[in-house]
Amino acid sequence: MIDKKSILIINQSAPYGSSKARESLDVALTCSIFEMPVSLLFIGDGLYQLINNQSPDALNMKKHEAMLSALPMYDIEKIYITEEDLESIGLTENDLAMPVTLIQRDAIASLIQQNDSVLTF
Amino acid sequence: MIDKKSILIINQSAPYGSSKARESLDVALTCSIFEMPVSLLFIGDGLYQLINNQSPDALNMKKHEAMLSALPMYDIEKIYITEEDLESIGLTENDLAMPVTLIQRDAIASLIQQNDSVLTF
Amino acid sequence: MTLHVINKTPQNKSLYLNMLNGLSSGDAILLIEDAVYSALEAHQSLFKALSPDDIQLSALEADIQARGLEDKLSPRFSSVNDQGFVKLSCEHDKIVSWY
Amino acid sequence: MTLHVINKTPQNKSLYLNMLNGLSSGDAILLIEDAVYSALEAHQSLFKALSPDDIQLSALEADIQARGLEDKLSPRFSSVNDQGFVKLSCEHDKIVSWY
Amino acid sequence: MKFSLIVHASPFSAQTSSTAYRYAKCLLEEGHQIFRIFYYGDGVLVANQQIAPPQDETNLLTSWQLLAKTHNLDLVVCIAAAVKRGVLDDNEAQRYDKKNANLALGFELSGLGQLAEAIAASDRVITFGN
Amino acid sequence: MKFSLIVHASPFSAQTSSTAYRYAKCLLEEGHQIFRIFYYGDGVLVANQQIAPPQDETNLLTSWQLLAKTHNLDLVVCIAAAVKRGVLDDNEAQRYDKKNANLALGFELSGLGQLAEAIAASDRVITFGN
Repeated sequence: MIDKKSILIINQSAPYGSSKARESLDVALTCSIFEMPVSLLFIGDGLYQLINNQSPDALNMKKHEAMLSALPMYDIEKIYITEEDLESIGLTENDLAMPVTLIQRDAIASLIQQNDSVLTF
Repeated sequence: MIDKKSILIINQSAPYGSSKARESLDVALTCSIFEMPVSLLFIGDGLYQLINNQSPDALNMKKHEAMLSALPMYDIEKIYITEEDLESIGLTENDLAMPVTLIQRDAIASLIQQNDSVLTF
Repeated sequence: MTLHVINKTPQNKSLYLNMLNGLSSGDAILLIEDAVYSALEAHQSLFKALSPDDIQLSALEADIQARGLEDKLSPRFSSVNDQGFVKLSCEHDKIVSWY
Repeated sequence: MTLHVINKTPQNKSLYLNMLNGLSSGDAILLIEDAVYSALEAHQSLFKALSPDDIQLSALEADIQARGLEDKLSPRFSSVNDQGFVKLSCEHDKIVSWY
Repeated sequence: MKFSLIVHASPFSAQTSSTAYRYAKCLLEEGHQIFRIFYYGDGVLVANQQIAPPQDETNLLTSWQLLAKTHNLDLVVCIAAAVKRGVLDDNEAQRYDKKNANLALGFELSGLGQLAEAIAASDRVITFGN
Repeated sequence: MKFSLIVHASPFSAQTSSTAYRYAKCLLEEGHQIFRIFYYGDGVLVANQQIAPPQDETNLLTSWQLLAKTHNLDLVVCIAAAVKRGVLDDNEAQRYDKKNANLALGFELSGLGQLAEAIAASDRVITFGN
């Protein structure tokens, strides 16, 4: 039996340009399948992963936005972004592909404290 | 016969942390052996390559500073850094491993113009 | 005249600063891959010193579409397809990649 | 209490900003690899908001020596060897890597 | 204490993989236990037995192998990342119709579940990424 | 016009190698000539014939091979970078005492001189780096 340690995954990478966004998602889904509670935080360039209307056909790549929308089906529902980051790229919640929880930047520290283990991508 | 096109190599990477500094040097030496005039510009993090008293024994890596000092033997003598970059890291020419030509940042554009081909690392 | 091609997000301020220092009148900037995020209105302060008559600004269509930015770009940037990338490469006598 | 390990140069401001936002009282920061350049006096504004009693600042010895920074570090940073890195890892109940 | 390491960087273009090795070695010297080392992303490339570094450079592959042998370490290479990058054991070489396996001795291909298990079973998890 | 490309990024962890391929393809469609494509740093990893990408992902290796075959392209892989990364032709496999060569068909190992020559011989040189 696997101990139910809670995991926070911090996403700081934009989609498509690097493979980090994909690799992070694969780890999140796996941990969730192993019944470990997973929270996802998207900060900095990581926020770009959530922008809607992605259409990567010409790149021959999978639609990252669609893969993220599958998260609730894997019982991953704690998805955080910061108000400051959203404002800094001039977008609103309407520009995002899925519902997220908005937090203030200074709440990041408590997210880290609350979880047993923290991974970054 | 190889055309004597002049090459500017722009170095923006710190040594040791990535292999870019090494790869750049290998290209510079090769182009010089093929009698192409080579100029080197170290900007941003690239300036760190020139700091003296490097001692990478514990990392089991070659001393980057020493490899750079070999450049004049390969007839590579046009080595540029910007005054602004040097000042921004709080160091002086005395902290550098080799003599360089100090330019102003706004002279970078003419360096690019003057050379036939530009590579970046 | 030089074509400057950049592929990193606007977060990499020093990379953008170095590129901007390397510009001459008549040069062009092309944003590709993760650099297309720099064409968002919110990041236009990066390019504020540039006069539009002087420096042509464009971004690669396939990368814009992939990232969902089609309707979100600053009007200063024109969208070019792969053929446009090739055309820009021919029109300028050298290409500098900032990565 | 968390050990924050960072390995990129101070040029990566957003990475440092994200790390700083993740700090709680009692946490420690360890600079490794190219991050040791952040211990230069000229870059101390990065850490100006931190109280030394609150957040322990250190940098990895092998990386400092490799890069010729031994005599150029801000006194705010203590140099730790590999054993010190392991010790810090034990003393904190989790480790977050910023890269 | 019981540690697990995640190595997530190309061993050829970043220092990170080598830092991870030094850390692992020091952990063991200090009397700690390593539950597992998990190679992910371009980190898996260190397990390609075809690697032939120049004589005057460190061979990270043989360093890891020696450390693993001496201390009976569990070196797990993410199978999805490895297959995509052309690092194959006998099974995968056969499955993908490649002539030869090239996974180095001492390493094992397995799934991300091994990473989840390592997180669950270890007192400390540290990522060496780039 | 005569172009040369330098591909300097891991084909697995960055988009760059795939952008380079799209660009090369478009160059040829537009009637331009490619003098050489030079793979350097982690860019050489695309020439490992062991690569087995998932069925639903693009296989960059076979894409390059097909393009090279159709247009008779000169795909040169930096030999020093390749040997260090475990991408070996028959000669190098023998020299370093490895059982098998794994350089993919259509690619050739050679020195940095080929890069210098490409710069000299081409109207435009473009780097795809990461």
